[in-house]
Amino acid sequence: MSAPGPLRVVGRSVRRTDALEKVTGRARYLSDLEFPGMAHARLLRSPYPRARLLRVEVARARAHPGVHAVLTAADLTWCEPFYGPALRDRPLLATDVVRYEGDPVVAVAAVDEATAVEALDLVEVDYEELPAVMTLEEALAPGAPLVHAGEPLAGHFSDLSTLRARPGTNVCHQFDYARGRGAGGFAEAALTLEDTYTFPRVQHYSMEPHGAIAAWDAEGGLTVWASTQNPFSVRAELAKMFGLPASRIRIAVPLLGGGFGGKTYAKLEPLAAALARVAGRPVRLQASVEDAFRTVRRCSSRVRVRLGFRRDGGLVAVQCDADFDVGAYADIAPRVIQKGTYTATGPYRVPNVVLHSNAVYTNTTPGGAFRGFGVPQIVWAVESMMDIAAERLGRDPVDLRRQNLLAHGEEFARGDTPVDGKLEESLSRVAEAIRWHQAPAAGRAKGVAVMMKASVAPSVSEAIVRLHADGSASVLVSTVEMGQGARTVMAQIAAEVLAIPLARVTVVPPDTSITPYDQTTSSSRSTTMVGRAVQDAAADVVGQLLKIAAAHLGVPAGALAVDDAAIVGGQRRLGYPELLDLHFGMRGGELIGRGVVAPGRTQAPLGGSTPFWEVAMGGAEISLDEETGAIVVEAYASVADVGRCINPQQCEAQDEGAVMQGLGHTLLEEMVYEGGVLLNANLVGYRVPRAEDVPARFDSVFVENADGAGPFGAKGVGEGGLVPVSPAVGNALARLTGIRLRELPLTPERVWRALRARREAPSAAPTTRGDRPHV
Amino acid sequence: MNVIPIRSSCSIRVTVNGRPVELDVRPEALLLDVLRDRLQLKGAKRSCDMQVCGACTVLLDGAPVSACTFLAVEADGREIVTVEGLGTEERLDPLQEAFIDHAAVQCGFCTAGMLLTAKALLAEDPAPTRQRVVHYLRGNLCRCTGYRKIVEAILACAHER
Amino acid sequence: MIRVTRDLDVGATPEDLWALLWDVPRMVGCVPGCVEAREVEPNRRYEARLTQRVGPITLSVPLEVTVSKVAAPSGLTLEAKGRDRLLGANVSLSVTLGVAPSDTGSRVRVEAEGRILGKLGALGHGVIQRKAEEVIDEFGARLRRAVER
Amino acid sequence: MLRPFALYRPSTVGEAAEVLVREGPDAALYAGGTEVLLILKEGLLRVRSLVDVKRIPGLDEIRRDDGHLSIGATATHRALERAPAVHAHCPIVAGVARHVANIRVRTIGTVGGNLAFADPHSDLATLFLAFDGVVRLASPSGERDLPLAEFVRGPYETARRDDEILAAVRLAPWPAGTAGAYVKFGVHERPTLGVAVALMRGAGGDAVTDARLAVGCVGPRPQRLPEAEARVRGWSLADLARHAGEVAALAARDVDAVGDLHGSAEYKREMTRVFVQRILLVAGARAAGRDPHERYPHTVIV
Repeated sequence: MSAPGPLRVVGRSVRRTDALEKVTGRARYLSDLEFPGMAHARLLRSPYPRARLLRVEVARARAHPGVHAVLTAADLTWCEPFYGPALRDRPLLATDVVRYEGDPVVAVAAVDEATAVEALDLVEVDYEELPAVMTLEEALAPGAPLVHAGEPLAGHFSDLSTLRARPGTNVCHQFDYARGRGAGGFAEAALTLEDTYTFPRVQHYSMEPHGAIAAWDAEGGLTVWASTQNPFSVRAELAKMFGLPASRIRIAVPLLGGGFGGKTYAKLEPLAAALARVAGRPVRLQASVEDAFRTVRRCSSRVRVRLGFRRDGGLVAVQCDADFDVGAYADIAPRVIQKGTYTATGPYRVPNVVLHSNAVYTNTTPGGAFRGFGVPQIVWAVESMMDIAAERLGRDPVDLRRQNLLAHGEEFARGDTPVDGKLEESLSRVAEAIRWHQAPAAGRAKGVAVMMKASVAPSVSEAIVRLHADGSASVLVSTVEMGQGARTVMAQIAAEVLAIPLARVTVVPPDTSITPYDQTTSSSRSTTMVGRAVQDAAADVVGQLLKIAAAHLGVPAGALAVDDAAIVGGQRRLGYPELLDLHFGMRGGELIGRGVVAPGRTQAPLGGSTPFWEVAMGGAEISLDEETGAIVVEAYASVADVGRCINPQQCEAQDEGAVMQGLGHTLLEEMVYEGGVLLNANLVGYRVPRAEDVPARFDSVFVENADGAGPFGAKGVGEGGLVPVSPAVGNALARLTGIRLRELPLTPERVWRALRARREAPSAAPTTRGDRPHV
Repeated sequence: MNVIPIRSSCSIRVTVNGRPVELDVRPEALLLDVLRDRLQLKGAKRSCDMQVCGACTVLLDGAPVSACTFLAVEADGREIVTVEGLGTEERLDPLQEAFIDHAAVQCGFCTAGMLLTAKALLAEDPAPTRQRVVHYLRGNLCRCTGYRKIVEAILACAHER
Repeated sequence: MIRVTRDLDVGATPEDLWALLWDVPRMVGCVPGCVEAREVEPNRRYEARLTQRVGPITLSVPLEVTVSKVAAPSGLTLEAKGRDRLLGANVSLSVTLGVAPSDTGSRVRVEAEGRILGKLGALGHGVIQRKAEEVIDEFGARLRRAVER
Repeated sequence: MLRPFALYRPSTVGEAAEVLVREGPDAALYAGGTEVLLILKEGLLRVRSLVDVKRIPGLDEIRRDDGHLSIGATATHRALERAPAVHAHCPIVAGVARHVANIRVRTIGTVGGNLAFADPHSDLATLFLAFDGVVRLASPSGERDLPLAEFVRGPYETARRDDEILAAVRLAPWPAGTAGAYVKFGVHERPTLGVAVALMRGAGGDAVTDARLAVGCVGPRPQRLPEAEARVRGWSLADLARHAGEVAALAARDVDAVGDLHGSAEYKREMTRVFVQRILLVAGARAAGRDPHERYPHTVIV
């Protein structure tokens, strides 16, 4: 039920509710929290990519003054020391084998960090190095060493309980989807293109690394303050590991210093909890940036795609075979390979489809969720090949895309949500914003790319709104604030529906013992799913107010209306405090409204229908220094179909941040492994975008047709903008030079090698994969 | 010769956000840890820990330094300004105001460093060009905003001077 | 990963050279930075300490050396492994010496492959390859001096 | 997080040397600390004492001294950027100082620390080679001067003896009419390459009488390229404009390139060719009184 008349708060770029505390330095993050008697923890990590643990000697460390706990796997007999949302394949501490450089072996908690480091110096570990698999090629080679032997325990996601590993191989999950005549569709194709594109290992680099503080109470209950994006998933994990009812575990989440998917699902929380139990006091386990490089990364990939076109340019068949390198532990990668591959056909109408993807273990940092969740890896291939097809068919790349776009309301896949946006409007807006129809200046070229992504489903979001006696309101939701501005958006929605000033709405920080269930703050879903729950909860309160007023005034509720913190009917106007006073017979009491959004399971291929389709389109104009291979993105246009911006300025900030993070893996970022070891686990060797990398001209455009399932017609934004960047830049490079690169990032050296290869063998295929040059 | 023996402390007097402070610190104590753990000034943050990201920036006699790689003893007799010293909630510094108005703040972990670095820049050059701002921010990373709104917020303060 | 291959001509017959290779004290003198070395199991296992300075950083590693392949007098392969506890650097090296007769005596092919794990390996990445080349060149020079004296 | 150490603050070279000799590898020199504190934090270096030379009077002075520009070892990059003597005698040094690392490192990082740490990616070491830089080492037994090229032996290795501290670096300002330029290129935090060039010209004459060409970051240490320099001698500016490519090819041939995260050896060698040519043309244009402002991506031209 949306308030009648023009919107007062929704749709306006109001100030962030957490702005003041952040600009004054008062904002508190996990790393800022301290508790009396709190110990500090450090980890000893494996220097080898794969080795057998022969001996772990901790006696001297335990005896070191100021040490409260020293843990090895042998000390964890009192709990179930394995975790992982899809497969519980990750040990708290290495048992008999270490599976990647950085795999935790010993954990120490001491009076302070210095003492913890001194204690770790006293630990002696003997390893017997074993042959490791560092790449997809090595991991998938017949007879390759197995990163995991034996059956892992299933995780806690019902849709992944039927994980389909390939026994005796490093494949821990497979996903398949087909429709129409599958590969048979290529028989109708006048043009068939096939190619393989790879995506590098990249790092989230939330500026605040992972961290957790755990404390057990006298009754055996556990509280964990954690820098996490889904407190309820962490709670479920800890409940299983420590054999506790969920009600005895409290996960409290302060502000996050960034997340980007890297802080989804349990990371350091289980180890902090184990240390706190043994140390008998609160323990803070705070990762460094270098630790974060050895905690999680984006799943890298090798994606083989076949596109079949009719002579008139219509897509008739798409085949995709994607291998995702998920590192040493599965984390949520089994879902990533599903989500990423499922929309391999992007926003296009394709009758015949056959998709397959593998989650492949390697002896590297585990791959988990990262903004885009598998879609960037696939779209880099598909949208590059759409441009190649346009060239072969003699068609304009934008026009070829327009021809194949699904229409508003059309079915994407049987059982899933129909397309909920006007895709051709987004395409024409991006063409207009990048001035597609104007010839680029000399030495420049333009490229476009489009993407469509499903949000997680099924999923559940609940909200509680408490209207207090003075007419102010508290909103209780478990949405985590990690910079995306969710708390402000929830306040705006509640203020709009309750018709009270924004300043009188408080959004309570996420705490599983107080705020109701929400599955996760990721997948661009919070505004839509949690926002609707808040809208419903607020409407529930308004319904109660109308009932109270109706009874008091003796008129039907329908004859009454909400207006500026009061219910009005005819000449009478009853303010909320007055209404509560009437209802409770005293000044006090509160009205509690509840909202639950839980669409549940459907026939959709991934088990639930996406609540909304995130659609984003990008246009890049580049120049190139041919002698050095350095690409400059001179202009970038990003279009997102958001339905409605609840807070336009924050949508812009999200979109600009997404594009710049996309520019990172497009031009600059790569985790470099050599000899099984990560060479650049720090910001000197790993280059993230700086202010100087921002395109001179940068347009963020929003398509707002209020056609979303979210409150006031909103949909999700925040991941989409990142996805089209690499194919758009890759397409612009191809149009400028004829060079088609299939590896990211497009570093100056890589582009230089391709230009040189073409100069030396102009007749050969436009590009050569070549070996893996230095970054 | 002035010596501070290993594992012993020496007393330093520092003006922090306008207030004189006297502390006993060990030679190896880093300024960032002294500010955060001893003075409870949690505004400066530890991120890269290698002088690259700027999240730990504080002003030393008006000039930006990386508190994560700066010995606390070196602050003796000098003036430190942290983000907590920029303005108060009632009276914000124009830069703080501009960062809010331009949505130049998202997760907030880089914000203290950005504000203090911008403060030093505007003290040096009240009306810098966009290119000057971008160069001055070479050592201040942000992963959320994509920088545009940060640069615009700083430029907005420049024109007002 | 460090890979260094060098060929050097030595004015001594393969047989004489072969004798030197097994004379542990004289061999130790040829390996720059190799200090204590002692035989644990004749012709099979040795222990040695390798110390190298990379600028201000001193790497000092107790190595367990095993002779993994022997084909008198044409070649042998040494595998060495050890850990510098202070730097947290795990070092693994394999050195293959191929000896062939040549008109001036014998030609020795030195093939070294190694890896330094831990911070030093990562941060010192480009530097260590060049350092290893210098060490192997110095080893060749000392070997020639030791033989031709 | 640093492991404990003692902090010595000598006020004379003698006092400093006394600690350095006594403690040997257990002591490290310290000024700005922008590099030594990092390797201490990484655990690559463990010392029981740091010797802070910032209290030795006169070590931070930047002044002209018998025809040379003397830059004190504890002068910060920021001071270098602003010092009147630098602007007067070697203005390009002030320009390059402005692009070292970032504003925070420039605030406390010192010239002496930069040179003594001998990181192969140092801009200043490369530029100072083109000024025939000489380092002055002070010890209890007196001072000795050493050409910078001999002082920097290899990556992170210098010719400093245990009882010596780097007191100053002395540059020979280029003669009037010299056209100079510096370029640094690279995507990463540290540059992939740095090139300094100087073209000396006779009084009023058009011909290039002498040249200096130094390349850094590409190999284990910055190096002058004498053959490439010799090639330019005697050329007119027109010759230079036409044949700069030949000099660049010579430079690419002679440079000692090592592959690392900043680029493969092969790429660094080619980038040496590209940027030596580009910076020669910039210097040539400046010699002809023009102020070219070509801009290239990820490139700084001073």
